[in-house]
Amino acid sequence: MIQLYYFAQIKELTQKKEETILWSEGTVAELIKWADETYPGFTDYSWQVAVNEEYVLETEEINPGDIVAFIPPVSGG
Amino acid sequence: MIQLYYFAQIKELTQKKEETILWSEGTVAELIKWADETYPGFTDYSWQVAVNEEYVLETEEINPGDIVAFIPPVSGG
Amino acid sequence: MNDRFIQQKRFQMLGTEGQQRLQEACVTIIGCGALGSAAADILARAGIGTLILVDRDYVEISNLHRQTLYTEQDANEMIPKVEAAKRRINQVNQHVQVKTVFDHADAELIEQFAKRSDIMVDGTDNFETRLIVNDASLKHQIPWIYGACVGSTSVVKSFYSDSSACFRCLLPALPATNDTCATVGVIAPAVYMTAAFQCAEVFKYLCGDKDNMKKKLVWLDVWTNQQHQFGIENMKRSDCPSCGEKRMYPALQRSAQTKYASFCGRDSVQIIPAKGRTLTLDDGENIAKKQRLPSKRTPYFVQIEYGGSRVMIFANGRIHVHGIQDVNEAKSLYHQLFG
Amino acid sequence: MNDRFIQQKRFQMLGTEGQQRLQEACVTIIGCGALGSAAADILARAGIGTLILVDRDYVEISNLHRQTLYTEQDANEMIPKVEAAKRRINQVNQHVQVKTVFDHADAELIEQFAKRSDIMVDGTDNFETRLIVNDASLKHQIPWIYGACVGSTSVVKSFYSDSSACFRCLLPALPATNDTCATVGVIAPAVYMTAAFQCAEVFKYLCGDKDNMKKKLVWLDVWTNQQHQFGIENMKRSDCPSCGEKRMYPALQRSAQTKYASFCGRDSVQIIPAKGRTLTLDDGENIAKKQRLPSKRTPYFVQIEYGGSRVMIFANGRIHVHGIQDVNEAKSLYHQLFG
Repeated sequence: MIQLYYFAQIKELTQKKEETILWSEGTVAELIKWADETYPGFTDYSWQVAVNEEYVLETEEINPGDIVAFIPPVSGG
Repeated sequence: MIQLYYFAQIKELTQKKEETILWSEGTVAELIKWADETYPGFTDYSWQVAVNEEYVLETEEINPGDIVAFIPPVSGG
Repeated sequence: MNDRFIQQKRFQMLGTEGQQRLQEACVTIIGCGALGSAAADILARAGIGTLILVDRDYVEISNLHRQTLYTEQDANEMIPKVEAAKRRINQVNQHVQVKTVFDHADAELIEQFAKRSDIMVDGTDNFETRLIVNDASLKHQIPWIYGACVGSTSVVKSFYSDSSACFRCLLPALPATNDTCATVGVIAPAVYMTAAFQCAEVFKYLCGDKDNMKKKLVWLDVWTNQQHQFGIENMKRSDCPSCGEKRMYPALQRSAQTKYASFCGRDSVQIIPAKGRTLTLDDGENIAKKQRLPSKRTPYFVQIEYGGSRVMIFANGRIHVHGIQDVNEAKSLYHQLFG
Repeated sequence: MNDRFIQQKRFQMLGTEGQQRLQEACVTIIGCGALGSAAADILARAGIGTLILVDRDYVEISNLHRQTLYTEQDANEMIPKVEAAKRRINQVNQHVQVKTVFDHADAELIEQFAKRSDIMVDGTDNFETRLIVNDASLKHQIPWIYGACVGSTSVVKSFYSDSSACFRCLLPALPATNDTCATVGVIAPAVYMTAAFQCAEVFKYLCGDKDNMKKKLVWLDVWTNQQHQFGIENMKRSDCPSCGEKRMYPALQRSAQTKYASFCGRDSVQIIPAKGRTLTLDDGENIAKKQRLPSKRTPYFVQIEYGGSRVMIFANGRIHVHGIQDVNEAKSLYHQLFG
């Protein structure tokens, strides 16, 4: 199991703030693939991925128990 | 073992931000007694006690593994 | 004028309806120092309908580094803060009704504001006034937003529900001494941070979004990057005389408050601390030491030199301030030194 | 004047020496909108010696709810923001040297500021300018403080070290679209919060306290009370063309930037997005839908009506804005709509 958090616009797309999903092993890229299948349009958005409060690249491994957040970059000012 | 955090003025009295101490069982009141013996003048200061990010009364039990913070109330404005 | 608030209304938690509620609201800001002036700036710009501003002080040059509404001219002319605030506010939003009260915020006044306002914002610099605000809030069933800052630290908590611990539950006894802006200083980022948290709470309350109001106390140090949120539910005391089963609202009782009296013709003011607060000679000496103020101690009193005045703390806790005639000046000095 | 900064100097991490350093410092603020004006207010009050303010816009009435330096009169008279800012700053602290640059902050200008300043504060509203600031900062070895806010969210990160990931590492490709203040709004508390974080970073840097500068990206939502600090070390890319082994500083190359050209006598401006940014017809349609703006789509373009102008996005990413002659107005509109 891993815990997913959706921030800002992504939360509106998924219609939820967080969820827990089954996960045995895989990279961030594989999770993104899952997300895009589950929530069509997911990859049309721009976001960064944090695993356990560290931003990571798509090659990073995600392990059961990890907390993953999708965080859109913020440009306003 | 419990982890202690000292905030603001208390940090200046103890000369440290945090420390780990041995702890098997006891209440907040007993921890305060230990602190006053270890750091003379400790109880001359005003502070509130949080255990695991919840403020508690002196009757609260502290268990091994708990995180305890001493936080002075803030009045400025 | 029609799209003045367009970008605020676009924020979905506020919207057009929220904007309407802000415009119909009356908010009292108690104290127009650092927090009060930053909050007044935000709330006036946001389009709050009526602001009641209460403060007893004049603008001074040493305020300017952290008190956003005021200018050098205000300080040079020694304008009362509430008047300088009103002038600036009406330059940024002429539609805000600003009511100014140039006076010490005592229990009687604060009860009046509680009756007239939708919510009160804490811009005070001392615990005693906050206990009055707390009691008035509970008695008249309107929320208040505690905010405080010192050094680089911000603390904020909304108090809006009978069922949760109140400010007195957290602070059943007034600390004899504590760090104040006069003892350990304060930087403007901590002020703006605190006021920003407070005003967001005001928006949430007025928009009817109580769910998102702060149930926890936020503690944030902008210098060291420590961010905490402390729960307070365990602190609820059923015997609390403010929010418990038998309510006395002790801070609203005249006898409980700090008393000030000027000695006519003697250029000095006597202060008797609020009930429940005990200042010892040791406390007096510690404060002088911390602030590196010249002081001397006898068995009967501690004398501290501060800003051109001599402050004498007597063994029974009574205080005399020499070199000041004006009671309001003495009140400011007292809270600067002793919090 | 001698104790104007007394309470700031009392703050032990700053002190008399820190105050001296603030007074000797030159800080550039890029963009004087919401973040820039709050930061300028704090920094001027704190006694920064020289402030360079860069902005290409005029004060508008819809700015006032979140842009602290400006008044209704500034909006009525359509004063350039940098001039209105300077006027107010010198009312709150006449000793600040304010240099105003009423222009679009392009690579050439930003490099000049990087050479002249001790640190740069991000008050921009778009990623493209931030990538320029990032490259200028790395090339000229001075830090910059990223700050951004939208809705009730604040994001802040100091970039000051070659060894850490840079802004381009975090954002190797410009997002085609993202939420902006024009799409989802913004509330003033998020602005003040962000600027407060940014200015505290400036103080730390100028006081020589690099240890306490933010190594993590702070993400805080003042409405929902979410507070996060995200590490960025894993994002360092050795092949980053800005901070990697082979540095090109791509954003400083003229060809990389968004290009604007007005069509003489035709009351319209052409915009070619920055290299690395691709706007599709779908993007255009989504933006219109999100903001509930009237729009129509053909196989060749999407046309959006926005603020009295018609904005046409063509299939090759080129944009025409009709109903505007002034290139700077078109730049503002472009960043409002597309971030």
